[in-house]
Amino acid sequence: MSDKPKVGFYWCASCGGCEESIVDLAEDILGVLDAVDIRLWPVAMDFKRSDVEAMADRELAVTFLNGAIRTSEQEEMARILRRKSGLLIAYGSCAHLGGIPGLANQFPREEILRFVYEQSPTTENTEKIRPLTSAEDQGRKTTLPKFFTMVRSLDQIVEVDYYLPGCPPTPKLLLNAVTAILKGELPPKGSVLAPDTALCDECPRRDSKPVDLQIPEFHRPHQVVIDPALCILSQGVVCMGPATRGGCEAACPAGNMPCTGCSGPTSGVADQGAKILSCLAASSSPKEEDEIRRVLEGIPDPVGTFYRYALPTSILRRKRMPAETPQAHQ
Amino acid sequence: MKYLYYPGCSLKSTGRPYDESLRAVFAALGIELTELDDWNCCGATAYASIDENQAFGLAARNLAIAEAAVTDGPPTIVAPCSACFLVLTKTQRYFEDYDHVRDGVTRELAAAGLTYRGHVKVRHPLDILIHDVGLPAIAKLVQHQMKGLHVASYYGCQVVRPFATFDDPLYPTSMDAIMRSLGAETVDWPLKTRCCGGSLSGTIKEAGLRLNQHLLVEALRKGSDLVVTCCPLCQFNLECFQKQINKNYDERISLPIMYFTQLMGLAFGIPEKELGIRRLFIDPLPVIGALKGGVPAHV
Amino acid sequence: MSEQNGEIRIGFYVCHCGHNIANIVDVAAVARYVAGLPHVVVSREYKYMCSDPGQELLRQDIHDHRLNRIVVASCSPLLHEQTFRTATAKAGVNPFYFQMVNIRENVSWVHEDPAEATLKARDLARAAVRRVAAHKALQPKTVSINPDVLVVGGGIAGIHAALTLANAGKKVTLVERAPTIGGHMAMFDKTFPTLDCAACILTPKMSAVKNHPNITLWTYAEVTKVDGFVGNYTVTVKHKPRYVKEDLCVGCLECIDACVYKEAKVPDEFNRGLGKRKPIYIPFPQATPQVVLIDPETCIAVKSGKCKRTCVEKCDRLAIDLDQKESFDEITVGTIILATGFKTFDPKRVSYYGYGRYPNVYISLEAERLINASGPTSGELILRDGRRPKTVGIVHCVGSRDKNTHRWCSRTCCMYSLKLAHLLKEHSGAEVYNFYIDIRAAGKAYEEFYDKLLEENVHFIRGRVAEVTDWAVIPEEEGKLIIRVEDTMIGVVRRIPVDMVVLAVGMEPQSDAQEVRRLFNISCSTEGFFLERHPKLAPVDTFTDGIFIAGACQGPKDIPDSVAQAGAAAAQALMLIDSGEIKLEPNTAYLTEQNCSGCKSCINLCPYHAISYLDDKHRASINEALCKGCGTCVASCPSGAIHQNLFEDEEIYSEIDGLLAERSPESTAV
Amino acid sequence: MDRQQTSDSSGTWQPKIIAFFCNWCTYTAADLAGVSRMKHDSHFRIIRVMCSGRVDPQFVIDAFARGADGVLIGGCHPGDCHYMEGNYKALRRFHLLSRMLMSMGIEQDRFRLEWISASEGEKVRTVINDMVRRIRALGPLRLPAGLAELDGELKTREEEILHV
Amino acid sequence: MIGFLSTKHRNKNGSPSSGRIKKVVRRVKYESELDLGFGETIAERAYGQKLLSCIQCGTCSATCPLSYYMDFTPRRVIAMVREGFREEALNSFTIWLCASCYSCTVQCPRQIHITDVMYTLKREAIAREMFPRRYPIPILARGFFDIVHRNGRNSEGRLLLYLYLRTNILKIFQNTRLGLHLLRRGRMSVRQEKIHRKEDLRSILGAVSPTREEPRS
Repeated sequence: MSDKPKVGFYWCASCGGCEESIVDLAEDILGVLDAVDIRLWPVAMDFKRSDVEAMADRELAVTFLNGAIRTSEQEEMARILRRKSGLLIAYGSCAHLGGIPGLANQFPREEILRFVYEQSPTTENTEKIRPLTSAEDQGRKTTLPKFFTMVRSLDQIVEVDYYLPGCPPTPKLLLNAVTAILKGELPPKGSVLAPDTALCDECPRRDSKPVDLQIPEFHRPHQVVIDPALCILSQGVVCMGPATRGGCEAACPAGNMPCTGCSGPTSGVADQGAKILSCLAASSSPKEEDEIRRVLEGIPDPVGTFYRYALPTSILRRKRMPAETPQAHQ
Repeated sequence: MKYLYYPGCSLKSTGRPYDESLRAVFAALGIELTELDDWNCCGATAYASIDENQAFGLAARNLAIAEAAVTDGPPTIVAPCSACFLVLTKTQRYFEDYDHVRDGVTRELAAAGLTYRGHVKVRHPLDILIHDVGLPAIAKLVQHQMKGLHVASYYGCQVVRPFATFDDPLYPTSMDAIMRSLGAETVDWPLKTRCCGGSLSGTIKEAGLRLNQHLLVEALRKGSDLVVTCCPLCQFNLECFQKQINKNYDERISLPIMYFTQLMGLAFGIPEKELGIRRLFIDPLPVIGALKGGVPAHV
Repeated sequence: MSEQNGEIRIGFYVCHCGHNIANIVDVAAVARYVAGLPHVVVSREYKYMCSDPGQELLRQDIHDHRLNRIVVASCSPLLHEQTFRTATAKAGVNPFYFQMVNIRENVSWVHEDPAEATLKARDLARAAVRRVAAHKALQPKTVSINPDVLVVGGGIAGIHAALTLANAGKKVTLVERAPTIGGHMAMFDKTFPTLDCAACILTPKMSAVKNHPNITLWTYAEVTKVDGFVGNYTVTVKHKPRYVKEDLCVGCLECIDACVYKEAKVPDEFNRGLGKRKPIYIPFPQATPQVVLIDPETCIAVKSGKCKRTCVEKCDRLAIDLDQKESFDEITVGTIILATGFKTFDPKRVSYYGYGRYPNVYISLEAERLINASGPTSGELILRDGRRPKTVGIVHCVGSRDKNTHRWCSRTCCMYSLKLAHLLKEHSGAEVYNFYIDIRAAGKAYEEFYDKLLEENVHFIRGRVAEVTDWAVIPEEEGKLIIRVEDTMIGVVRRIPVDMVVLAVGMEPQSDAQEVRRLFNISCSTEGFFLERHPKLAPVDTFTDGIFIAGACQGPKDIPDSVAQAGAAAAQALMLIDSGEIKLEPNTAYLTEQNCSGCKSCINLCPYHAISYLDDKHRASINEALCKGCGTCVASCPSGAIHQNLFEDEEIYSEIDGLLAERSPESTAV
Repeated sequence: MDRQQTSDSSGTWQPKIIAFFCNWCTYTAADLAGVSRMKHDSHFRIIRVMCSGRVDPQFVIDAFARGADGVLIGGCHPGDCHYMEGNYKALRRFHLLSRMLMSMGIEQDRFRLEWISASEGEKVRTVINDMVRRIRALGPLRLPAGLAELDGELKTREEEILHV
Repeated sequence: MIGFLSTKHRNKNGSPSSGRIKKVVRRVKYESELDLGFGETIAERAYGQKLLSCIQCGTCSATCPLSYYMDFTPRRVIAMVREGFREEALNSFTIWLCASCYSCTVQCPRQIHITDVMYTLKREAIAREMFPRRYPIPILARGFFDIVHRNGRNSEGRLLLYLYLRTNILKIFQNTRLGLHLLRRGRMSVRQEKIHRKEDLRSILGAVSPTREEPRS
């Protein structure tokens, strides 16, 4: 048996992009593979839950877990892996902040199920059949994991040692993390393994941003042709850059798209959405009440825009739905 | 311009000339008046002395009907009779200002299957003419300039009080302005809004007649050829008791009292039949017709 | 909470404020409750915390219990925060380790239910206790005071303030909007109750201003811009064109005779339009400065250029300059005194008194001019229609004590009406009627003056006049003005025919008071007069340090009161100047550079340009000297890199949390 | 008992409103209301800030999340700001934030911005009474409680999970 | 005081102390005779407490076109109400002379709704039947009330008829000429104006809460 540190990769509610990002290490991955002993990677190899349960506590030196927690099965795996891992790393926006799946926190559980099983354009389900949550067949009982009412980030379930931000994290960040782990040069527990300054710091367009910026109108990316050289915000297009942690080398602005905030806030900010909202509203120019209303209508969906990745970890976490709380669990 | 029209009881009887002339003049100005469907008595002042809650309920029925009648924009009722104008305005105001009035009225209307949300504007013809139509538009229609005619505008009390929305509560000028735009000269007199005693002429005669006499005498003293008014009770009162006043107080008063809309109509060249001139006790045509450029008596 | 403070030991004190707080709030319960909160070492109640023993108690506890945080629950911080900070500092604890809880203005004075009030006091206390734990030690910022003073307004108040300061050796700039100083007082004939002539006592003071080496007098000028802060104001003043060179004109007035207008045609302002002047004129004989001016509206030369310009020819000092343009001056001062005065109520607003309709209805100021020897009629009481009145009615409270116009009592009308009654009777021997609601003669020798008037057999009819008309009912009333009033003493309505009506109009704020207020960044009361910092204890201070108010701009006042206030305002300014410097709240914003991403969002938000962008470092930088501490940039910084002393996020969060935190079970016992 | 379930002596639910008042206008007005003994509803708590421009949207959200039933911001009238334009920034933030809050299920009446000048003690009274009335009508917001209830869906005891 | 306030032996202009010397009367009012809550009740029923802020300036009396005929000027009535002289206030002619011209209301420097106060006093008096028998105004009001109640609209002709029948039959003959004039000119009809949906009125008036003008016991 090798004495290389044992590593696990696991996914919960995620799109698979994070798994891709590991492969994105390209040839560097070989170095990594030499250095570590991958013991768990469901997306690449076949593992059973029992295998994991069979592991000794903290047997895995590090587990990179991506994806948000949306079902009881994911919750359970998170808890098991916490127990089995020395370091548990929330990998990517979903595990870190709740991510895109977290936007589901704007809707009642029932509404989501109804849409998925009955109403979505690609669904043909006139009898409105829903999967049974448990079924008996020849005495054998099979059950489906419970579908939670609320999407949660990993650290809302178990203690997390480090966070790798990004949707997905850039190879560079991953590599830095792995090297740091191997060298044992880790920052204090709970840190986000990325710079603690906002995106603008590394944005190629930074210098084009005027110091006296006043935003007269807001546009959505598809409504305008974005000048590739100029600060995107200065063109009236909402860019989350100022309120989003850097480390991605401003990949999106570099690709002529506004930052959408996937790396979450810097350490000094509790609520990414609230801060960018505060900043943009203050920096817009209208003074007269109706004019203010009109200009700010240019941001039609504040929640979807400002909390695209961080709704479950924002201060409010989830839309208030008095009718449905307290929820009768299945 | 389109408005709902609330004539009120008086304009159906003693005030008929007001009703006729107002409709004629507004039509000439291209204003469309739709009589409020199945309107009921506003409750007037007497009613409030018996039971105010009922008075409000009664008046509010009209407001509710008006609100239901108009779908586009806030409904506007034109109420020419001073008493109606006051009572409807008061009901509207108190509905807004006092919870117990709002609740009471809402409950009472509900009993009749009616609802009122408080959106109706109650306005007086003078208000419409000054602010919506405008003096230039009025002047444009004038065919017979009322040159040299000395007119005393008498507003009475309840048009401008207590809710003076469109004019000064004690020294209003809107009617004077309209009269001047007909070419007439207006006399500046201090009694424009002093009570005519009309509400007492049937009850406490002495008091009523005195107030009446004071107005007529002062109007003449200031050199008026005739008095125009915008209140059916005032018109009736000032006109019908002149004989009695002459008898009781040894005066020799014979002063034409007409509705301001009648004089407007004559100036516009509307046939006097449509203006109810003949319904007046003291025929104003001689004094008007006598004037150069005035209306020939035969019209 | 910040560790470097070591162990946190909080002392809590709840004040009874006599009965003011203790009557509603169960102070004992509050003290008991707070004693159970984390870090609280001492929790006491005391009758008057602001008293010496109260402060001594604080000092003693700090010493005995090694307290390093203090919370006092009493009145508004706007009143006593300073007091307790000083006390805290005296005991050797940084004054900003103090937090105040307002349970008087915000609780006991506005709530009636003792249980609810106590609950609220408790919540507020808990919040303050949590907050103070997060406080940091700070050093107050001190700024030096520029000794020069600006006085705005050249009425009696402005004049007195300017002279007081100048005589104390301070440099004063007096700015007056009109072409001359003197204000309303210069229009008066005599002054109550002593009946000495206004001009005789005012004009010496006016020339003293003109000639004082320490006073720069700028008339026909207006303040257009005010920048800076206490001790260091920069003020821009606009000089309106007089079309006459002030330094050259000696006031010989020959130009006026030379004007192509042989007759004076223009209604003159000083005599309220009762007299006439020419386009080139001097407001009144004793005008200060003695300089003529040209009214561009009526001067043919200025308007059309087509004029023989006889005035220009006549002036051998070449003082007349028809092409004069407005000019600007910028001065720096440390303190500012506003004495912008009042406006008389316009009686056209109360149509029933017939002002403007009946020529013989006058307002009090017009009456003053009519009986003034230097007035348009040289003191002869001749009415607009040329008649001399045999009966005069003086109507009190016009535009005062009336919710339809102004609710307040103008304080001066009673007395000046009595004065006018006396003078009118004296001048014309007319019967004089006073129509009053109440006679307010509360002042030194005022009541005695009222007595004198009664003795002189002036009629005093208690009743508010309902209308003034020309409506004659009986022959005796023909051609007269009829005053309808209830003689409330007798209980009968009377019609009183008079030849002349004088409306005792009240005092209201200047029509541009709101703009002036914004210009100097102070507040107005509901009535629109300038708002003092405290109605009793700081009557001439404003909420903006270094700006003081005096005279009728603060509320209706007579001459003695205005002069007294002017003196007080001058003293306040002197206090600042002679102390040399002033401590400012250290509530400034600061930046933690390592968190700044250089996103520039904050730069443009600062109205004082205190934030700049360092191109080399690609970081923002805050100049704390320029920062006034509003905190707008703090709330905006999307990286949380900007913080505010005294209002740190952490401090406010702990306040919020403290207010909303679960209440301990024993609290429900209340 | 929920941390924000305030109840009065009679035990019925009472709203809790957090009021951020600017030092120069609204806080002074509140003092004036006190000096003039203008009695009004007690179910609000004032936090003094120098300017309405200092009110970080995070404070507002945090107050709701910690159990406030309503949040009121009080500042100087437009044009009167002691710091020239702080209140305009507050106004713009308010509009965007209240839209955000509404789509997060927090009713409009629970978040309010009012201009109250130093002299408008009376307005303090009317605004507060009105706001309390509206929020009483809406009932408790119960944000912390609601979230706590949702956590009921989680497994916390490990033996439920580990079949070992 | 009682004697002083009685409306007997009073000359037209209502000033009590004119004419021949009257027999001496003892005037005193004991607090126990007063209804001290009266002021607040009326204030509350007449829209707001403003009534209590009266400063007795007499503007209402002076502007009132009918004060000449009143036994007590409006100002004094307000003072009586404020101080609880209920009997005197309700017995006073003043409230019946008020023609609702609202001059007092718009000019009152304390913005007291004096006309509303007068209405309130009238209702109070009617509820207590505290007005002279056959006194026209309450009867006219009552008649008007009944007619409108029945038909939803008023007909002046019938109303006058109603009034004269109940007060002074002779007046009918005094005024017949006037009536005929009006008839001839089509300005009066004895035909009763009616509305169609009379049931509306019945339900509305039926739903009116027990009127707040019940005499206070």
